[in-house]
Amino acid sequence: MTGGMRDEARRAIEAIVLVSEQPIEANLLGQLLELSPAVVDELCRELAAEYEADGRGFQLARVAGGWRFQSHPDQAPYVERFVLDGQSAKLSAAALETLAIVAYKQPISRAQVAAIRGVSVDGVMRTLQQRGYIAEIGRDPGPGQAVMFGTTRAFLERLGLDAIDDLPALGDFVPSADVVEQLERGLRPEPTVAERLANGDGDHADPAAGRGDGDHADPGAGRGDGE
Amino acid sequence: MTGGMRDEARRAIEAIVLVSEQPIEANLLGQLLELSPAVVDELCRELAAEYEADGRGFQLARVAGGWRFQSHPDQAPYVERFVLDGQSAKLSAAALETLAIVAYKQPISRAQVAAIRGVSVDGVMRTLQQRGYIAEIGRDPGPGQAVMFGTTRAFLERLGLDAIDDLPALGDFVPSADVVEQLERGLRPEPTVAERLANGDGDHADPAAGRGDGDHADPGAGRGDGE
Amino acid sequence: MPYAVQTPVFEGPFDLLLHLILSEQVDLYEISLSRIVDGYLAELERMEHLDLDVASEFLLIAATLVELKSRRLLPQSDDMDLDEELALWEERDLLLHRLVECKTFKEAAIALAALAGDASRTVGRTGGVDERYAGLMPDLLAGVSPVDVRQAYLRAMAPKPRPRVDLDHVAPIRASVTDAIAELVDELPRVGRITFRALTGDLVERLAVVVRFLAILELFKLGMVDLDQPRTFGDIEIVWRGRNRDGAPGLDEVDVYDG
Repeated sequence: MTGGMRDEARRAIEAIVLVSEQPIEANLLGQLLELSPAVVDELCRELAAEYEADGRGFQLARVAGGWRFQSHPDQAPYVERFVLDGQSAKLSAAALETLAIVAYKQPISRAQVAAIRGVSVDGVMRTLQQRGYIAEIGRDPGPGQAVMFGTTRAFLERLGLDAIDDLPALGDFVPSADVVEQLERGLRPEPTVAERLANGDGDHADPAAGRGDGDHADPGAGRGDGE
Repeated sequence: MTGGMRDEARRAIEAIVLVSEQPIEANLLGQLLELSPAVVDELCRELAAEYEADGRGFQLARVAGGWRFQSHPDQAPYVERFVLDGQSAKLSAAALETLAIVAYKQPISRAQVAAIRGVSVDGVMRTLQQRGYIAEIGRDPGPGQAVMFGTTRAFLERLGLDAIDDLPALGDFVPSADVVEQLERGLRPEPTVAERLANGDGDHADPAAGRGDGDHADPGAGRGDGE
Repeated sequence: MPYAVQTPVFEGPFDLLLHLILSEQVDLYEISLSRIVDGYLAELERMEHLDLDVASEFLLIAATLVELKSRRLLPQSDDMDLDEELALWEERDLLLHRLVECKTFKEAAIALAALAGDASRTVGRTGGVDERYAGLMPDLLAGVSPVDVRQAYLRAMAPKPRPRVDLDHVAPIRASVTDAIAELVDELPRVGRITFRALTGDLVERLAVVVRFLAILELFKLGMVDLDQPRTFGDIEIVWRGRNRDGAPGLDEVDVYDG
């Protein structure tokens, strides 16, 4: 590819991406310009670096599987002033948790999401669907034929991700051993080691053991004391 | 105005104009940036000259009293190719449903359409508007002052209709060549009494009629009549 | 409504449990199931006071917790059914697993929020082509007839299939502690003294037993019943102390008897 052809292709990319209403795939750009997607991606990266070096107020970025022009994050204060309708309302904690479950576990049914969250998720799922972040992507082949949900392009755009694989690994969020131990201990239905030692020693002065005894005698007492 | 402030203002202009869907007036830009319109115009002309000198595939142009980004005229062949090939040349089922709702329920707001469809319709409505099939035809007099949409002349012309009242009435359905074609494609229009009678008289060897019979049991069949 | 301001609203039973177990800044060895169960039940009670529709999800987990706690109160019991014991352990492990999973997704949600926050600092261009190219736009309505539009409209207006909710994880009944208290206030004055076992003998649902248990604790706290456990780990006897049988107080007035 000569330098002239390269310049020509870069200009064409700039023109097409500018008029595209959504991120445009390297594949499609390649077809229009008779170039391989790999070359298109390379040229786009070049352009993106150039805009950054020139200190432009916009970026060429790869989002949801395609290239798009977008305002530079630095300029958010000005752009927010201009884009009045706050285009993307904040997501509630419940919505984010539900979205995280769908994103990492897709395809997943509504009942499966509810089981993980421990509460009914009908309302939240409906809202997320209305906002276009999740969609029905099929049916469970099993007997119930439950509707299965997955995330959408709009979800990727909302998070500024190129592809769902770009999400941080779920393993990063598994609680540490300390936390798991703490949880385990909180649900341990037998005397803790400390208590057992205390009881074994017959150390009646131990307040923990004392409290335990109180509980034994009267299930209501512990509660009453706490009030 | 220092060089630093100038750079800052230029970047902000680039960001705001990029995300604007309409040409944006120097006045408004001036308000957002706390600059005089004259300075804004000067900075925009500077930027435009720079893009031209750098051989960019886009321009910053003054149109209809405002500034906007547009593809460079010499990139027209690529943009044309993109417009012709790049976009799907058929309305999706979802887009057609949205268009139909606007056609039968106009004037109607975006939120009302979304409520009927049960999903966000912003993208679809924008496409329909850009294609000239629907347009803003007023504002809801109520508190929200929502923008109300209706179909356009172009929509009527494309469908070969003189007036919106010429759309088929929802209650009385006249079978046409299209219906047979649809039956063959597996779509299931709801047959009316007239059709049912016709089928009853009719040719039992006709697979379309046979499929029509199946529909009779469908409680949905009467739905159209109720509208 | 001082409650509403002071305390967070919990999204669900796991949310609440995670909060109770993880927010206590105590030495690991001091975490006790009893305290957590007490905290959980206190929160349930608060929700009832706030007149929130306390979902059966909360009560189901309460059932498991109370059962775990009651097991703790028993020594290595000989009379306990081994199957029952194993089932309880399984339930506990399942609960632990679900807490870990819930916590994982809570953390993931925080990461998603951060990503969304970063992404919201940029706005993508949607300006499209300029009017020069408008004529080139393919006619998307080619081949679409007015009848197709009618069909599309009917399709759009057709009632959507109601989302079928899988209720496996939800109890079929919505037992309320308030209702149980009302029943007991009606029943106890008549019998005077009764064992908890007898009081719950006719209940099949474990959840219903738990709800009754909670109700008894509530009445005890209010001084309307005495609890007596003659033999350690023996049956709990409930003795009605309410003064006026006929004027069985409404729950609103219950506080008057306090102290």
